[in-house]
Amino acid sequence: MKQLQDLARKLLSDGTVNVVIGYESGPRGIRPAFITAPEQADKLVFNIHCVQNLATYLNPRRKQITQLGKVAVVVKGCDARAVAGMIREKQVERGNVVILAMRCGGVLENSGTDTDLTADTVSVRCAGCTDREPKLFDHILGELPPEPPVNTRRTDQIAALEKMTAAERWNYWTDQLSRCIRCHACREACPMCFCVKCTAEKTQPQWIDPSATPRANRAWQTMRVLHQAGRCVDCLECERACPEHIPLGMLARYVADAVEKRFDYVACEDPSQAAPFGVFSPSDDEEFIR
Amino acid sequence: MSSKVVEETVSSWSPKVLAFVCNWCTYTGADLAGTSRLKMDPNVRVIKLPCSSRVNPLFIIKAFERGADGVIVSGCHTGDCHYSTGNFHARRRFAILHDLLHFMGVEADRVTFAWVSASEGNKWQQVVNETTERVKQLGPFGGFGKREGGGPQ
Amino acid sequence: MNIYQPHLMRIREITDETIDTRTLKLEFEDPAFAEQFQFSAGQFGEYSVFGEGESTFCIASPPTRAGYIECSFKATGKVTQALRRLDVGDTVGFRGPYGNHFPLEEMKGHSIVFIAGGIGLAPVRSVIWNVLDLREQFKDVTIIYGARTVADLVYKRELEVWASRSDLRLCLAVDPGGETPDWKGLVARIPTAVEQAVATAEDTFAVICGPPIMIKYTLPVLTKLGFPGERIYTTLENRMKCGIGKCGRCNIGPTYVCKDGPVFTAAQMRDLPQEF
Amino acid sequence: MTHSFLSHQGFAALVAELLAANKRVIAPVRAQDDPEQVDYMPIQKFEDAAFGLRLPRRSLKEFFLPPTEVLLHYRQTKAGIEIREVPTEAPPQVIFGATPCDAAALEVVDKVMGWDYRDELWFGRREATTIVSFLCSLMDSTCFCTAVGLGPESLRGSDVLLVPADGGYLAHVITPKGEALLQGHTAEVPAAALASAETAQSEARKKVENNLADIPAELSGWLAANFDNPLWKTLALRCHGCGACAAVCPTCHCFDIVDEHDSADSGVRRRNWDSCQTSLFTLHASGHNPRQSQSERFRQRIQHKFSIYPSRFGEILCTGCGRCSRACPGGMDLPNLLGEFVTLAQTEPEVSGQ
Repeated sequence: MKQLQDLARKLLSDGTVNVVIGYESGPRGIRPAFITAPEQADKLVFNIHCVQNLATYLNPRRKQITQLGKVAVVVKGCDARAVAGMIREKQVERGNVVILAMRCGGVLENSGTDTDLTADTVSVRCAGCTDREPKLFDHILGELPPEPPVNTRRTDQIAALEKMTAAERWNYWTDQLSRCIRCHACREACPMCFCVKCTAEKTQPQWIDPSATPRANRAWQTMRVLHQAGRCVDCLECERACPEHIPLGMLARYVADAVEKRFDYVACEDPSQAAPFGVFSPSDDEEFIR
Repeated sequence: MSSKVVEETVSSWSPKVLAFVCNWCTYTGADLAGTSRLKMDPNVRVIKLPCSSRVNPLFIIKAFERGADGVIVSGCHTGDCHYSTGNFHARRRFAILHDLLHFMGVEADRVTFAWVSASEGNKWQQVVNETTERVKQLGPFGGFGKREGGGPQ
Repeated sequence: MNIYQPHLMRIREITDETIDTRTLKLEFEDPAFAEQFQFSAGQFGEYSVFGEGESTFCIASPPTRAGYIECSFKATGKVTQALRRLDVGDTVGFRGPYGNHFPLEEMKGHSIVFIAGGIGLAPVRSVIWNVLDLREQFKDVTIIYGARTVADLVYKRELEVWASRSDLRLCLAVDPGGETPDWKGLVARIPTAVEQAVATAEDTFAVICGPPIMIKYTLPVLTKLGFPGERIYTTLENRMKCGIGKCGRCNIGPTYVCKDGPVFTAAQMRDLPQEF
Repeated sequence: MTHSFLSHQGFAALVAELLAANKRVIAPVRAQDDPEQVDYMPIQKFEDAAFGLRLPRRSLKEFFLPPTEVLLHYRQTKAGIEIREVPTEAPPQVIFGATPCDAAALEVVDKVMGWDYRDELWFGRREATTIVSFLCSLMDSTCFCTAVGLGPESLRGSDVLLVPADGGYLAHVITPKGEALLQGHTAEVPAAALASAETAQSEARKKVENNLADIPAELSGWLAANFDNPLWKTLALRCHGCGACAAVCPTCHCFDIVDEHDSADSGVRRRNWDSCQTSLFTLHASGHNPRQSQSERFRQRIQHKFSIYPSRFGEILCTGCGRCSRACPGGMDLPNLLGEFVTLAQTEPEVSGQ
């Protein structure tokens, strides 16, 4: 922690950056912090409650932040993949962001819960993490904590759905998606949703109806998840933002797994790796094509 | 989806299938099937596009929303694309769409992907007839068209 | 009938004003409603194309011409593009009239300077014809109207009518570079045209409407000429949905443009938060 | 207002009777996706309800202003357009276990819905609904109802308020609608009940009172006077602009009106929830947007609730339920922020609007 605070103080006082985006202790648990003065650097913390993916604040749609100037951002390995994704897709310039990567031993599913990391409380996204020691960074901080327990809730759920009939799966998603109110919070919170104009807002033609009807909800989520294929870093900001608590992370995980299985691609920390839909291989599997 | 609405399937219902085909191979192949007088189910409506890579997943969703019971997406065999690599890219997108539709509970037989070359009139006939037959088995697909009951409550 | 339900109107006449601006003349389908329908110059309505949505425009015709209303719009978004695809005899929806209006009663017995830029002439036109239809109740009438190019001037036939009338002064202007070889008006921007055409603010009201940038640079000219903020009227546009103070979209600070406006004095605008 | 006593059995019988008569009954129910959480939902039997467990995640708003509702149906015929109206009368429904903050919110929103033009769709549902609130004991550190002039025992917007007492509830019968509902189900108030209810009320109040001091009247003026304060630029930094706050807010009522096709020649016009937090909310067709960044959009939300609404309708557009702070993925905290504003308003009177 001290190491992080000292570094932030230094970066701010020598003018390397104008703002350090990190975590602080808020009135109700850990929240994102925007440190603009060296003397505020003591506020910075990092612990298992730091669930938020701060890379989302680098998204160029966030004009209130881009206008602050040059940014340093505290990331976990998983978040660093979002930064890499934004660099890969030319949303962020590598030279314009100072990446302060934290070695990570997993985070909680629900920030603010007074508990240790257990198989029940650790975030599902930490399962099988290969980025506990981040690879994309300007500064890497902390000691590598031990590997967290594995929360299998989501993989179990996906496996259970796979076992169902198509009709059962349809009904499951109808149930879940019928709650959607089309507020698009999932999109706004997502680090990788950076389109200047979202398909959902295109009106000529109106590809996706704007109302929260079952048909429009399904079209919207199908489209959103497809657009995130190969982009999604599984940070679950969409799920955290959803006021209706729809298990959006499950869709995202399923598609990410499909992309990995089919194209051997994982949204990784290497910005130079080509996005899976920008390239192809003549030997791509086509078992589903007649 | 559990759409075997018995009352509807018994008598008059006949599936609507929408086909998105590429201009260069499948459309010509379908033309060949026609001029060869091959017998095909009349349930398929064809929309011609420049290339199978023009097919946006939203086309397929929209087709279902507006009442299609099945969709065919067809283009040149890989390696034969008029634009060299269009269908290679399309194939990647279709693969993920195919997987996601499966996960979200759309029966695989609702969406048929097929490569049909200009000389494969017979294959087009097969694709049309088999798709129609499978969609007939599945029954009407109202799922994507459902309008009421959205939002919480 | 709920308050969001529109009245049906038929398109009786279509006039293309410029390459992308069109005027529709509309008549209510229900003769009983048409009979009792009243509005004042400056009010607006929600016009709808069924299946496409609603859009907010002012009523561009004067209340002194009963039996129909007109609206002028530029085809930019989903609804206006759809409106443009309609033909004479087609049906549109209309909710209104909503909002406040220009204080014609207060202006009676005084001179009025009308200043408009581009399609901003639409709401001003409603007042102009209202005043011209009651011409003897007003003193001098001056109309200063400009657009980027000659092709962008709207209501061209009416501009000719106004030019030929001896009971008003018409001053037309186009931006430098927008003139044609046979252009007889000024080649100047609106603030300059106002400086040239308006001699005095005495006993005079100003009605101004146009793009924000035009208003921004014209207001100081009017102030210099001696117009107090309370005698300069303009009409604001904000994105609206309901038009009746519910949907929360058109607020500028505590002001609901749909209810407190759309007509404001320059003095009122000065006191609003600068968020428009 | 009168008092009567509703025994536990009487309460269960009342609910069962309504359900048997096919009335729509809404109550807090354990959430399907998370049994720890509670949502207001229609119930099929008394046992479905989970009273007194937790503050429901969403407010009652959706039962009066649904996330999407049809305003009209249209059909294009050869002769022109045919419109089919939607009914403005709603089927009767009874809500049990409302929190006082959610009930009060409806009355707050009534003002804008009835201002000049009366929104019959809203009032149709309001009139068809009987609301039975419970004395609230579900507060957490995010709640601040007392700061906005309400409280766990607030009667506003409710037809009946039930306060736990030995063997049942002390019923504050507030409206004729409430009286009609309880008719035949209540008994005389036992002597001990009044006292124990009073204790429960004051104890409930103690649980929330210290979360945030009462919001003084001058806050509204201070906010208006500080519209251009540079402070706003930094307040919304962590805001995603996702609008989850507006979705869960019992008083956020902004909406959009859109048309949708059913077929080439028929369709519907709908009213959908909308939020001032999205950039599209104020975007003009010309491309001009009066609220360019999240800073301005967040300012609008706060101004609307604590300055605009008070200045137009005489009261704060917030009932202190704290849902926005709980739902916010960015950790924005309304009570915390309000506390800071109040301090500023009181320490910088020279820029205050008062």
